[in-house]
Amino acid sequence: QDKPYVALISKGFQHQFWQAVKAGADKAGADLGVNVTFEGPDTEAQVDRQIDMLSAAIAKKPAAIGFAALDSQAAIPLLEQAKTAGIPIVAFDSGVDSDIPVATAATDSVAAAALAADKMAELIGSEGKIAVVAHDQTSRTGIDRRDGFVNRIKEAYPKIEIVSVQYGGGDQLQSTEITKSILQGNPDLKGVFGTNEGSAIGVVNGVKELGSKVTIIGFDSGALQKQAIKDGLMAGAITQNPVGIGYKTVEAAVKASKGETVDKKIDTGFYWYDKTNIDKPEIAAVLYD
Amino acid sequence: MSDNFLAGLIGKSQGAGGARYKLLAFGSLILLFVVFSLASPNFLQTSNILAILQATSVNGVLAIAATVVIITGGIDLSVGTLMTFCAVIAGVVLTFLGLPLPLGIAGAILAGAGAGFVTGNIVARLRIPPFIATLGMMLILKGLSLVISGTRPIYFNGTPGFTSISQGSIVGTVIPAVPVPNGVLVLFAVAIVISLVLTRTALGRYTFALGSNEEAVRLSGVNTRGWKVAVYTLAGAICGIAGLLIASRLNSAQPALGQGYELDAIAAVVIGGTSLAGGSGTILGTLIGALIISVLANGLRIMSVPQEWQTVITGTIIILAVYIDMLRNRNAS
Amino acid sequence: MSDNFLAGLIGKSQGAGGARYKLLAFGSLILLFVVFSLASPNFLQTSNILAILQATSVNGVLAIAATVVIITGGIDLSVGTLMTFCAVIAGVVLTFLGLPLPLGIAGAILAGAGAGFVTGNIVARLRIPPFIATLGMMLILKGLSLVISGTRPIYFNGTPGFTSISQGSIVGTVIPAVPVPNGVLVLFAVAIVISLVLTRTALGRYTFALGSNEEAVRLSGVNTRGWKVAVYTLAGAICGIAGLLIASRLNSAQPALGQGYELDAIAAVVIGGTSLAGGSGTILGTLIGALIISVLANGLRIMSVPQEWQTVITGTIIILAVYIDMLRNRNAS
Amino acid sequence: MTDLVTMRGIDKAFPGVRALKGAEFDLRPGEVHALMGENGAGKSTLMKILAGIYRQDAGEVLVGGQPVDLGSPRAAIAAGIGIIHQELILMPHLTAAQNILIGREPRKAGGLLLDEVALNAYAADVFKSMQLSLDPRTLVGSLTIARQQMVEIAKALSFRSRILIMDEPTAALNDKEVNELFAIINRLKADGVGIVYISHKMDEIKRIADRVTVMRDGAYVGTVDARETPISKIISMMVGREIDNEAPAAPDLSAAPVALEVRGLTRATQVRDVSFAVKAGEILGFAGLMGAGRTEVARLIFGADKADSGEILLGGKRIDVVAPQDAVRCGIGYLSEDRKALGLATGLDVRNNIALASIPRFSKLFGILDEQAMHAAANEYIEKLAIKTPSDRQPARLLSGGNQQKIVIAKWLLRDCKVLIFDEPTRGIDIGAKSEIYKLLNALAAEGKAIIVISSELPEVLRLSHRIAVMCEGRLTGFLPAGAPQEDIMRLATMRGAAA
Ligand SMILES: Nc1ncnc2c1ncn2[C@@H]1O[C@H](COP(=O)(O)OP(=O)(O)OP(=O)(O)O)[C@@H](O)[C@H]1O
Ligand SMILES: Nc1ncnc2c1ncn2[C@@H]1O[C@H](COP(=O)(O)OP(=O)(O)OP(=O)(O)O)[C@@H](O)[C@H]1O
Ligand SMILES: [Mg+2]
Ligand SMILES: [Mg+2]
Repeated sequence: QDKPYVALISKGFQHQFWQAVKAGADKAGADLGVNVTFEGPDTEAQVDRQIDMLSAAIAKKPAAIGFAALDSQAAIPLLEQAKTAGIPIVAFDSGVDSDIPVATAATDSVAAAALAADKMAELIGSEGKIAVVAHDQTSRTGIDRRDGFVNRIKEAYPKIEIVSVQYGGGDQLQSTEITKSILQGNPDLKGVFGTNEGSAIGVVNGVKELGSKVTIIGFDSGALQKQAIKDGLMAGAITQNPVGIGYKTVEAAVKASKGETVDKKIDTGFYWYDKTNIDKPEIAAVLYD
Repeated sequence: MSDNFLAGLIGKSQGAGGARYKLLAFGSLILLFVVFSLASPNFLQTSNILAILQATSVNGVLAIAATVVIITGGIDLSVGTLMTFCAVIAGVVLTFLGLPLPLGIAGAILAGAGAGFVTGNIVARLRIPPFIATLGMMLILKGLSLVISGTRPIYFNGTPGFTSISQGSIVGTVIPAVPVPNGVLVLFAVAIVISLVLTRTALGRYTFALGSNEEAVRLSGVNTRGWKVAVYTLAGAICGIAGLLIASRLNSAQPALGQGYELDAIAAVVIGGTSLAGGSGTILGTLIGALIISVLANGLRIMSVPQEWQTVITGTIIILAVYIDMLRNRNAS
Repeated sequence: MSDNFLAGLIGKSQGAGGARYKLLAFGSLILLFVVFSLASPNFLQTSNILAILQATSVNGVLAIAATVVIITGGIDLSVGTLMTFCAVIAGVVLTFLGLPLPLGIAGAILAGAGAGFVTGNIVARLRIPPFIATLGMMLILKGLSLVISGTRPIYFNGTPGFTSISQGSIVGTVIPAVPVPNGVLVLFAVAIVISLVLTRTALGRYTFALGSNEEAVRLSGVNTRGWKVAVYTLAGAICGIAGLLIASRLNSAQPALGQGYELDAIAAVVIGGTSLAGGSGTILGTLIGALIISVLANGLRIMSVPQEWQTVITGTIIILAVYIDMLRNRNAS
Repeated sequence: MTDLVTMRGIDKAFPGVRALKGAEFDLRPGEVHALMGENGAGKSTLMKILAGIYRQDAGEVLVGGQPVDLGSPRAAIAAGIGIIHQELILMPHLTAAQNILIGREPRKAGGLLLDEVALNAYAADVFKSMQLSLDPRTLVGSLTIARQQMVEIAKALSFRSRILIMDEPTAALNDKEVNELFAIINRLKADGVGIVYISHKMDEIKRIADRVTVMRDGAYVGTVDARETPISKIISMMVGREIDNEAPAAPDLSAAPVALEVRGLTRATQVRDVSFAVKAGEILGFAGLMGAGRTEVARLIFGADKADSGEILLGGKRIDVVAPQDAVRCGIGYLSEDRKALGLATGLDVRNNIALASIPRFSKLFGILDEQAMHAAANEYIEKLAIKTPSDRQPARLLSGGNQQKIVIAKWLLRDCKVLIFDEPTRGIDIGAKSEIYKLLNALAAEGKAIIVISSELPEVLRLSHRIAVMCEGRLTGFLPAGAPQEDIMRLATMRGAAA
């Protein structure tokens, strides 16, 4: 009952990525002897729902709060309120435009997506048409992964043409239909990048149903994606370290609540994985089902 | 008699007098086909037409479930999450318990019927307005799907035949040129069966009667509560079929999916000419409504229209589609 | 009459008559307060109560807009994305064009009224069913918000007073102990004004009359189309206010937000005792409905219930809340 | 003096129906001009054209000698034409006063706000002038159909039109209210208002009308002087034949078994301790003033409402009726007095409305319906009751009022009940069909069915009943034999606060 307690407000909770973050956070909670709660809105568009969650979290007077901001500015008044109440904030997944958070544990999404672009270019021979099935048009990760990928292609690979960027909301079925339509409209397509787990699975599904041969690059992890890579349907994917994000967020939060100093920036890293390295222990450790 | 069935399938079934078959939005569907065919050479290809049909299968089946409820004058917001719930139950039966495929199929459909039975009782016996009852069920089923699955997808890798429920093609083995996916066959089978139920059986008759004037039906000595429960149970069972289709298509039960699907389903119903006030409606209309939604999405994507404009255009065309066909019908009569 | 029979059952109050105020779900709201207060000491604190009210402000205003339309027997699915559209217009006026605050406020409300005017004409003149008309508008406005904003949030950092529309506290400057946010005052102001409009003005009278029996109104020589357009225009203007509230709260216009909010708004209306069949309803009921939704969300969060269970419990309580108050009303009469 | 209204060569077709074929009509100031014809003859359609609700396909309408285009209800109102609709068209969620003044609400605060006080005062005035005691603030949806009819009349009067159309205004009214309405009509006449009066009640025509125009099958038959023309002549103009309306002699029921017995039936103040018995083969008439509680007794027997106390015995055995389905299963049928709200499923076609209470009979394996048999059954009654419809697939809502009433009667005739309760069965039904229905009821009684007829038309109660029960304020105040004088009935019907 009297265990200190850390509230994590994430960007979502139903998706595998966030469940992996939660798993890491829970593990840290168990290791460090704190209770952890984890909450997030249904979609990454619901900025105000997240604000309401943050507000309820502050009312509970936790030892510290971990916060993955859907918008870099919208929550600032509440963060100030938390600061006044003496609740330290640790930002995770993406930062906020404020120096209130004592630390930020995040992946560099732009760099991660640029790596996906390089891999794509390598696999299709640096020329031809490709498409992007993104998960979101307006969320931070959606924008960063799309732009990281698209800009890298534009800068470094002039012979590659991105014919279509469409958004499936991370919904597997919708992403499937989008992929099929793009393939129908562009029979000579050479590659598709799916920007998160749901999108990537949708791309794999759509390609499989149409029986096309295109190079697929995914993002994040999950059982179907791992299977698709093993089966050779997907060339490879970028994974972050969600378990690490969750763990390090809670770790930093606990430290901050005790008044200890923490690193301002915690880079949790990202990795390329494909058939060749998927079973290596250092990769297997950052993958999740 | 077959005349009556046809009326049910195509016309504003009850009371249209068999003479005038007013098909809301059918003309618009044709128009969309023509426009997209001209706009992109890739649109009118067998593989794309099959893709459109495949894309219609899940929403089409959900829309059929919604149609039945809407004809009684109700509304069903829970079709999307009930679909997911049924997919999860199939996952529990097949993957967690490792039971054979037919039991998984039965499990999903029974789970749907069971949930529909609960909803029906909330509506008919507790007399909660259908909007609230199904909103509540929507949330309950959404939560339960996450709880039961442990907030993670359940995969069907251990059940080899499972993906062919939707993705296989019985037709393709006979006529290789037209590999119509099984999911599409399921959609048509459900459409025909439910059309027959609506036009030829006592359940169907009471469905329309309840939507027309429930009190008059009650005062005719009909057990209106019982029949209403039956209608919701039927709708639930149909959602179970949708759950199997989507799970088979994704080879997994995705517990987070489903919310939001009810809007597409109800939209298909209303575009198809069924009135939300109840008492009228056809399954064929609903199919056409569902097709319009898929054709629009597919065509705009094929043309690589930027997505924000896709949304604007879709909204406009939905309104226009209904308007054009209202004009057509008005002139015809 | 069966209509009226039903009315008796679900305790439809009659705004225009003002005779019996059977308030659906009021008892349940009290009950929820008691339960959560006992469950967590953090619940019944001034700051948390203010947070609940603040959380209600946007949905409450949207629900008021939805109420007006629903009383006419229509439905408005576009309230959520119209809110966003208005927020974006405020962003265009204040941030892109750099005009002063009052113009931004006027711009948002006018944009809302304009969109409502368009919807009203689609419904009343083209005679498209409200469900389709507002579904179409929902998509159109969603797309336009993204197009106009360039799919990026618009921040209001250049307009210093903007955040205080919702976040500031005029009350707090007078009574520092109870810093009721201005957004809550706006909600109450809108509620009072619209309540008066509904009960005291011709527009209100026709709103109820249209929902009760549109044909009767038309046969009495009333310009039903014109009044219907007026109702939708009013609802649109109210959405404009909601747009200002949410933009001020987030200090930004978030163009992707909005879809899905219509369901919460309509749910608040129906929980508040307004019938989707039209002809009856009260703003007070809608406020209570919106509060029930916020209190539930807040209370369950405060109790740290796992999120998937929150969903299940919310669904159950929504059904129970309506049921309990139906029982209460039945016993009372 | 120019005619107020002249209608010439009016044609109007609906899909599948030619409702009017060269119909003619004219109306003079200060007269009551009755429009007569069988159910479906086109009376309401012709008047809806005059009220701007429909537009004629051919023909012209002159108001005050000038050709006019009555393209909308608004235009008709502006031309001084008011109408009392046959099917009540009111807003149930609004109060009586709000209904009456819809579109013409008194305002205050410079037109910004509604003046509810003035509104209610105005309506109260109208009610007072009609001798009607009704709180203007009552919700219309909570009123009985008779009172709703009075509101509809009040609304039409409040327009102070020069031309007033009354489409079966007395169908739901009792004698007292009819008298009050006639007093109003006489006052309006004196003011020079022209009144079109549609009714199937012959005695009313004699009492109030100056001229009579008869229509048949949408066509004009002729116009005659109301006072000088014998009723039989008018009837034969309407139906093209003579009607025999002789009541058969009451049968001897001394040996017949009791079919239905009711003991101590009570519900709040509406029904107080009502006990009676009906024998097999008997027609028991129920008389009483408006609100006497007859409908409520029927609803309690049928399980449509819940009784506070009392028991119901069928064939000597106590039955437990909690819902209409229980009553129907036991063989009790109830024809409700409000066909639009409680009788007809307006969205369904004629066939399904007639079959609505008998669906199980037509269900075969898996609940599949035998449409052929339903079609045959529907057609049998379409013929027997002369229901005017293009086919049994016509949506019920498109039929004329009287024909809709015949459909709900057919529904219960088809159901083959042991006990039939008919509440205002001939409301809106033409004289020819009425006598057919009387014959049918007599035949059913002769087959051994027990029949209860509730009617506000005394002649009907007297013509049909073997025995008459009278109610007042929820109590049964007495029984009278067939052929009892009207005065006796009225005495029992006004016996306040007394037990039987
Ligand atoms: N909207 C409509 N659509 C189709 N047919 C109609 C419509 N309105 C009326 N009819 C038909 O027109 C004919 C005339 O109907 P009308 O209502 O004028 O009869 P009526 O003389 O008033 O009969 P009643 O005495 O039963 O009221 C009937 O056969 C009726 O079925
Ligand atoms: N829906 C209702 N709401 C309120 N009071 C009602 C309602 N229906 C009936 N009553 C009241 O119940 C009592 C009995 O009415 P009931 O309709 O049974 O009388 P009735 O003899 O059939 O008269 P009527 O000729 O009006 O049909 C009356 O006092 C009436 O005012
Ligand atoms: Mg008529
Ligand atoms: Mg009665």
